Amino acid sequence: MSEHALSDLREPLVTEPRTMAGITDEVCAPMERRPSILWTLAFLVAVVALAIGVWAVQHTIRKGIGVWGLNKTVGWAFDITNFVFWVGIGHAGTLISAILFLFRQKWRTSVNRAAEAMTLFAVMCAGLFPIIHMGRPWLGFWMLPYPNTRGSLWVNFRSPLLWDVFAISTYFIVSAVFWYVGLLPDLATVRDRAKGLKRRIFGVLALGWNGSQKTWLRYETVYLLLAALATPLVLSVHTIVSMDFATSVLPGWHTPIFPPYFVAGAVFSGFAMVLTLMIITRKIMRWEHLITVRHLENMTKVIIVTGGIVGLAYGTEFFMAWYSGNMYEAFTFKNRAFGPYGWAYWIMVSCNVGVPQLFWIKKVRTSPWMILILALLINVGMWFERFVIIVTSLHRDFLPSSWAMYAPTLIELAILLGSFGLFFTLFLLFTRVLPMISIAEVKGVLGFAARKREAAAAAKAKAGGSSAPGGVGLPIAASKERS
Amino acid sequence: MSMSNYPNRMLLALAGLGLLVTGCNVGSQQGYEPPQPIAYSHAQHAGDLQIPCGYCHSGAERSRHAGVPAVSTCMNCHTQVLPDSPEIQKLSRALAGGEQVQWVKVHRLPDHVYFSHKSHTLTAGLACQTCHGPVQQMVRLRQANDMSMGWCLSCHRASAKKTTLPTALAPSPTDCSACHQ
Amino acid sequence: MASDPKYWLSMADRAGDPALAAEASREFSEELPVGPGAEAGPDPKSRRDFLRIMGLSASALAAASACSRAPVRKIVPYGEAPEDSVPGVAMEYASVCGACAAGCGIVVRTRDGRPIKLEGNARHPVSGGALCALGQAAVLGPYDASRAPGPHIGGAPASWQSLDDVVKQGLGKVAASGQGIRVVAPADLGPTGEAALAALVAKFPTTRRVLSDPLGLEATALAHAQSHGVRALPELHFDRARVVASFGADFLGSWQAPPVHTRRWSRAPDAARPEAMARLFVLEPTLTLTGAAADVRWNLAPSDQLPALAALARALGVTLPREVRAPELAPERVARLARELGAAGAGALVVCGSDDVGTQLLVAAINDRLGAYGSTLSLVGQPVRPEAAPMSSLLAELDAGSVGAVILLGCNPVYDHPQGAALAERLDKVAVTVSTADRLDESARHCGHLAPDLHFLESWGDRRVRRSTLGLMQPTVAPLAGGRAAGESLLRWAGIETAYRDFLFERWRDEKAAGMSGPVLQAAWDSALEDGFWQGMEPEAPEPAFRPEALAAVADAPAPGELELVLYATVGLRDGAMANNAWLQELPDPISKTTWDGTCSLSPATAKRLGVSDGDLLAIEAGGQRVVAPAVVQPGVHPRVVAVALGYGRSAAGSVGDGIGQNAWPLAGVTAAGAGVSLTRSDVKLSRTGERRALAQTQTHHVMEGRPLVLEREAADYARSPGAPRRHEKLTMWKAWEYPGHRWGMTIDLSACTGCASCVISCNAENNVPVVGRAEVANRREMHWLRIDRYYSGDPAEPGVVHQPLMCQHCENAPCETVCPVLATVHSSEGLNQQVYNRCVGTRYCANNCPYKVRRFNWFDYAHDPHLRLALNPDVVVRSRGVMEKCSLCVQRIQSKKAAARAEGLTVADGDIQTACQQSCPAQAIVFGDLNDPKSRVSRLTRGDRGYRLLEELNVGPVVSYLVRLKNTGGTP
Amino acid sequence: MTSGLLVAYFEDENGLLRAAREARAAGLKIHDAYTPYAVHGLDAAMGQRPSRLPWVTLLCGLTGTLLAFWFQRWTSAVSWPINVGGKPAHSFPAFIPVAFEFTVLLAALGTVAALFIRVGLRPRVGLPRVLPRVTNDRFALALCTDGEDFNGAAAAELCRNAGACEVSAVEEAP
Repeated sequence: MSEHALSDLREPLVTEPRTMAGITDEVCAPMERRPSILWTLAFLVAVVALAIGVWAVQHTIRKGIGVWGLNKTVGWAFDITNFVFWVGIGHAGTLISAILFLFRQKWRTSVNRAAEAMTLFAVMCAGLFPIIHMGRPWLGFWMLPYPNTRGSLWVNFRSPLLWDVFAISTYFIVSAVFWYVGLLPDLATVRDRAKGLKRRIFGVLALGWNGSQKTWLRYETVYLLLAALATPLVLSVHTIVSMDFATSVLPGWHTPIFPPYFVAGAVFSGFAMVLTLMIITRKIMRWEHLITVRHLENMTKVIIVTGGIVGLAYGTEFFMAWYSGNMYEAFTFKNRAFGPYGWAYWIMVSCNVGVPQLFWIKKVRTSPWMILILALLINVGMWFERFVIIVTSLHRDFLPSSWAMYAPTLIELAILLGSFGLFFTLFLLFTRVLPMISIAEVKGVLGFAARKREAAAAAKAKAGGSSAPGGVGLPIAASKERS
Repeated sequence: MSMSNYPNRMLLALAGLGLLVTGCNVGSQQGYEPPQPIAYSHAQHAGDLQIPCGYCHSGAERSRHAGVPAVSTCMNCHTQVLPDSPEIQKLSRALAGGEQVQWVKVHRLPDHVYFSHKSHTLTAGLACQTCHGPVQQMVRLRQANDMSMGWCLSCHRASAKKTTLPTALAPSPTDCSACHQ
Repeated sequence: MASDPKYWLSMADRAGDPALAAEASREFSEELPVGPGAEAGPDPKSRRDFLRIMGLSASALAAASACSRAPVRKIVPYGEAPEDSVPGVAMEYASVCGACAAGCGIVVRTRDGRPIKLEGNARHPVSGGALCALGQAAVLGPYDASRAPGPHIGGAPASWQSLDDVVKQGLGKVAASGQGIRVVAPADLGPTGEAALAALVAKFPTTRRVLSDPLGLEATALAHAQSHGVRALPELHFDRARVVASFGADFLGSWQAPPVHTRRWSRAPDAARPEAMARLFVLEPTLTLTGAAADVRWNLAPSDQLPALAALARALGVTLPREVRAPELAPERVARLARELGAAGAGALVVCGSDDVGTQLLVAAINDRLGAYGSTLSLVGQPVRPEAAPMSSLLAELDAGSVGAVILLGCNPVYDHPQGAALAERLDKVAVTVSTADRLDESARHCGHLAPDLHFLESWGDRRVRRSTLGLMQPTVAPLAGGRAAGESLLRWAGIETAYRDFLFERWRDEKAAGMSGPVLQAAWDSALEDGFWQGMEPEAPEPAFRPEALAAVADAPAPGELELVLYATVGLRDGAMANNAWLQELPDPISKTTWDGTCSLSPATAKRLGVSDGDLLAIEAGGQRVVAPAVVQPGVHPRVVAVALGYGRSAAGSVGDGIGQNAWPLAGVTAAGAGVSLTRSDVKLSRTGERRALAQTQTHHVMEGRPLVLEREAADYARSPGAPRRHEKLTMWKAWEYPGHRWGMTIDLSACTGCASCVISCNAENNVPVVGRAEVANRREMHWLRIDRYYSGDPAEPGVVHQPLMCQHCENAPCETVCPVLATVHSSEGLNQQVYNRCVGTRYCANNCPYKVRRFNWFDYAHDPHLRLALNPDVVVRSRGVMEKCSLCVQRIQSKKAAARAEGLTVADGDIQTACQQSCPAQAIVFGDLNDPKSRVSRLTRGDRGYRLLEELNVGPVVSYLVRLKNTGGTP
Repeated sequence: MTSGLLVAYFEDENGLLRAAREARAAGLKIHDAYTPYAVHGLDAAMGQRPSRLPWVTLLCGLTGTLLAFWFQRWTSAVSWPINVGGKPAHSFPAFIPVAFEFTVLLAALGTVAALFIRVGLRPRVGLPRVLPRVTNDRFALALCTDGEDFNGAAAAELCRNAGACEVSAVEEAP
């Protein structure tokens, strides 16, 4: 990847002049200063939410799944809704890292680390639900195909739930490895700044990284390979999650459109979550020059596209329900929109199809506050999408005699809250203990930014204007001589 | 510090995996030989004296349960034989309404397993020793086999392969519901 | 309050007893103690418990804890082994069901001395193997912990000896003073019970009998006393009837002997010759099982019953001595009834559930006119019911002070008589009062002494179902509470010291086996006990003649009210005597699908007019009494009718039945003559209380939404073109698995099924299905493996009703199996969908993916009451929390029959294996067998013209087939 | 191992790149370079060959695929064939997802493991030798000093000309 890959038409990604040491200082600063009041407050809230969730989970395990609002007809509701929601959130991170890396989208550099961390934490939250939703979670290890004295009784490789076990754990492991490999140079940077115990800890974590070019060469290769592996993995994971539903016989679940629909939805919700986190982070950390409006804007464009796919999928489902002539299917969709859970359906449609359309307006997609609000709405909408798919398909299926209603209990709400608590606790800890932005990668794009600024300044000087650092956007062919 | 850490770590990981793999067999009761309230010797009764198993365990060919003999069954002989032995005295006391004899159960299948002695003895014609080991040599009863599901299945699978009987009559099903019902 | 979770989630919650809590908290509860293998002291802290406490911590921990040894268990041997009982082998005893007066023959299956299952005795000449839900549920009776532990004198426990002394002395004193002794008893105590009572009467001549008849069934017998000179209930031969008209008699559900009627009415044989199918007209005020089974069903207000019958009688040519007002029932309906009944002649049968003697007289006149006596109904050979005074006369006597002693013999009038409260007040003042209730029930609490009766499974007894047929009741378990047979108590008080068994034997010997002795007598007795009945010669007498002058007693009908009250016996509880039975409380009402509550049904039109919806608490006022019950908006209720369920609102039934709903008997009317009670009245007021109590219903959507679930065809159409229902072309990319041995399958004849729910209880008993309680049913978490779907069609005012029993369909391509990650549900080599509870981790995906929604999840550790645990079937594992369960097609029965056949070197023959639901079905709608055997019944029915599979288009390949319901409406309703 | 190294430090990547190219042109043996981020073009400047790690990925991935398919087939159709929902014992299409996931898992883990082994990255308690500031804002070029005709002064001069801000000798390679 050499420099000429970067078009001169592009705007620099670091909008203020910074030295390399400056970048290091800046990114490492949150790890080295005392936590701010805002952080402490946020952390307290997150930990309290987590504690409530932990209590609710132990209550569930002690008493039985009966403390939830499920019944003989609706066997999954909040549990799997939350699972799919969090897996979806977990998609943007690796996607930003891997796919954008493959597509040479350099703007990913300042957001990929946090997005990957977000992925890991979201997958942790997601992984929690399949475990606690089991009637006997302490026997969950029976899902692993290990030799045993039962003859050996293996597992059912035809079950989408087993695919999930493999998909989610592989996704988590590969994402974690990808993230960790990406962290290595920065861990070494931190190690070399730190003192005492911290230096020793980071010394272990950095695995002896010394910036050797021999290492860098292979490291870059491996990073590319990991990105290439992670990309289909991201797509496969939500494909498999969608098969939990698509391979069933239930009207509303049994549909081949689910894999692309779910992947698009996952990217959609994941980007919304990344945006949410990034906008808050850049504000709190004062990193507006590192996470620029351009980053945000690019992400809103991804949201417009994926939101469009999701909207198309909604429409297609309805069309197929009508076109197939299957009365069960037709009823399910009529019931979805106009049945007792119609309100959830319309929340889903307005948040997921309506809201993203506002991003067509430049003013909206360049206003961080507007983006934040809309991104939150999209996350709400995507949660409801999973709720609608799961609950409205189950609660009225083939035999009207078994039709039933579902309402969550406080315990279920507490577990949902707890999953957010877990997510934010981890994320807030992450902002304190690890470099949130890839120092090495940002340094890599720094030179380009500096040259752009210099060239711009030179052009301005030639034109007799005064130079302004950070002035951007002029397409000037001149670049520094290199030979 | 150096590569020398690797083997250790590998060993640890392997040990962990091994524990997981063998985990369920660790709970097996194979070799269980608890002390019993009466010093009863199968070696003497079933071995030396050659009393047939069914004399005492009369349910073995009639019922799910082989059963433990009623105290009166022991006394069929022991009113004559060694009536004054302190061990036999325990039986007489129990029969007279005193303290009950509480044998310690040796062979225990979990409750979710349906096992019928009759099907294995009367119908399949297996000797008691096939599962219970050489009881006639045991002074104190010991569980000879691990009695795990895999152990049951090994026999069921083998005999299912050998049979020439029509399927409906074939013994030793490997269906789940043969034992879990 | 009834709205509280009345049944408990865990024993600990209920009792607060740590020992019970430990018991209840064990996963996969220990097996029942078994004979000599009885295990002492199960370790309360089992490995599973440990694991569960440790909860989430994953596999390493689980593996580590698996290292721990299982707890030590002890075996206590018998001292002396009991004769002829082999531990682990079921024993079966023939006996007579005592759950109601019908006296059906039963077979009691016991394991290690405990009754665990009641089944109909197929050899019984009257019931022929039929047994209703109550009978099935009665197996819990001996284990009911709410029964009195022994006799009480003045409210304090006492010995039988002292009780007998006190009672004898008391009665003697009363008799000596010339005061009356009144024995309140149901109409039929069985010949030996009657003899014991006669002995008491002989000893104390001032003794008279008072009738306890809470459901007013005696009216029919009283009418026949007047019209035919025989105080008896005619035997009803529905099997011989071509056209049946029922005026408010729920003969398939709750009237007289429902399983017997169901067996005789069953459409299973009819459907084979649809061109000659019988037709059932039902005219009733509220929708009942019989109405649901009707070919033609019309609403009829209670006040219109007599006018309608009178109009019918006139149309058939009966001369009525008195004018009866014209009915509201449309004249063309009357004309059609008259035409069709008249055409059927002796093949016609009219039955009526009225408690009014005049109405029953009209029915007798119509049947006589049709020539039905001797054909479809018969008085010859029916046991004559004893003379007894109505309850109102007892109250008058008590007021007059002419009665010095009251014995309540197997009845509970304080609860189930409209004047129960008045009676209670007066009983308190009577010198000697004794109850033979098995517990301190509502009436016993107002009696000085309690001489608790035995449960019928613990007791000797007999029941005469026909004069020629004597059912013999024998004990199948040693008395578990401190009771004594009521008949024995009567004997003691009469000064006879004979044991009840000997008394019974001697009477039987003298009457039935006269002239026998020695081994012949013994053999005859043994054989009678083995059969469960003694069959004598059928009497060859002509039917008694109808006396037209009896019709003079027919009065004019009461004026119709603005709103009319109907009190009805429910299919599950009937008179409420078994209200402490959790299975029956949790049994969904076959029509309204409500559980654990006595409801008040209104027609949709009336509900709309009054602004009432399901679950609104309504105050029903009549005769100065007020009862509050939750509303059920019920299609098929006459728009002027409020129908309130009886049998609820027990206050002294026991821990299960107390406080469930409200007692509606106080609303009933009292009649001076006849049955003494009027369960319908025209002066009822209804108001909303403004409160609500959510119903615990097992079904809340009542129409099929145009889906082809229950297929129905008109019999005449079907006879013309008996084509199969649409069948689907099947395409598959797989090579199908082969089932070389057996391939089990089932058919359910929807023509025959009446929805009586006997199968549901039978399944509960056979498969240890837990009771979950009201709150959990309201959460839609009932655990029944077999449910009966009920759908309405057509006009909600007079709807069509269909029932569809639904259990696991054991699909060939089972969608549940594919999705289970741990292979906890897989297919057997005999085509069964197996659920391995101990392998299940509880993802519930299988239940979600089941198109039939027949899988049931253990949301909690549904506790089995420690006493009721004794009734568990030891061949079926008790499921713990967190696992899925479902119908296994009674795999334990399949396995045991196969094992038995194999032990003999045979294979099972068609019909050898009967599933619990099939065995219990009074209508014989369910057939189970081997689909690989082309000659088996199940194969022939599956392949037959009427066979279809539910949701066949999904290609899941159920092995359960339904047979199209044939209906013989004769065109326009 | 080398007996000693001459290390030149640079403030930006351009100096490093120039020095590397010129050192190679001058026939000097480059031990290694140390940079705070991946400097593009440095591999060419130093004459490094492309890594062969993609082959490891391919190998591990293929192993994963085959292993997963074989294992699923063996457990489902050989070790204990059970009729699950009427599907054939060897339900090939249903085995694809797990095989895919396992492929990715083995490929990813194998590649990273290979990288760590190849470049000697491993957890260590002590701290590694790291040239000052190369993980922050300086670039270093290390030249081998053990060549027969190695001229330390000339090499240092070459580096200074290319823009080195500091040149020093170290005893042992990091």
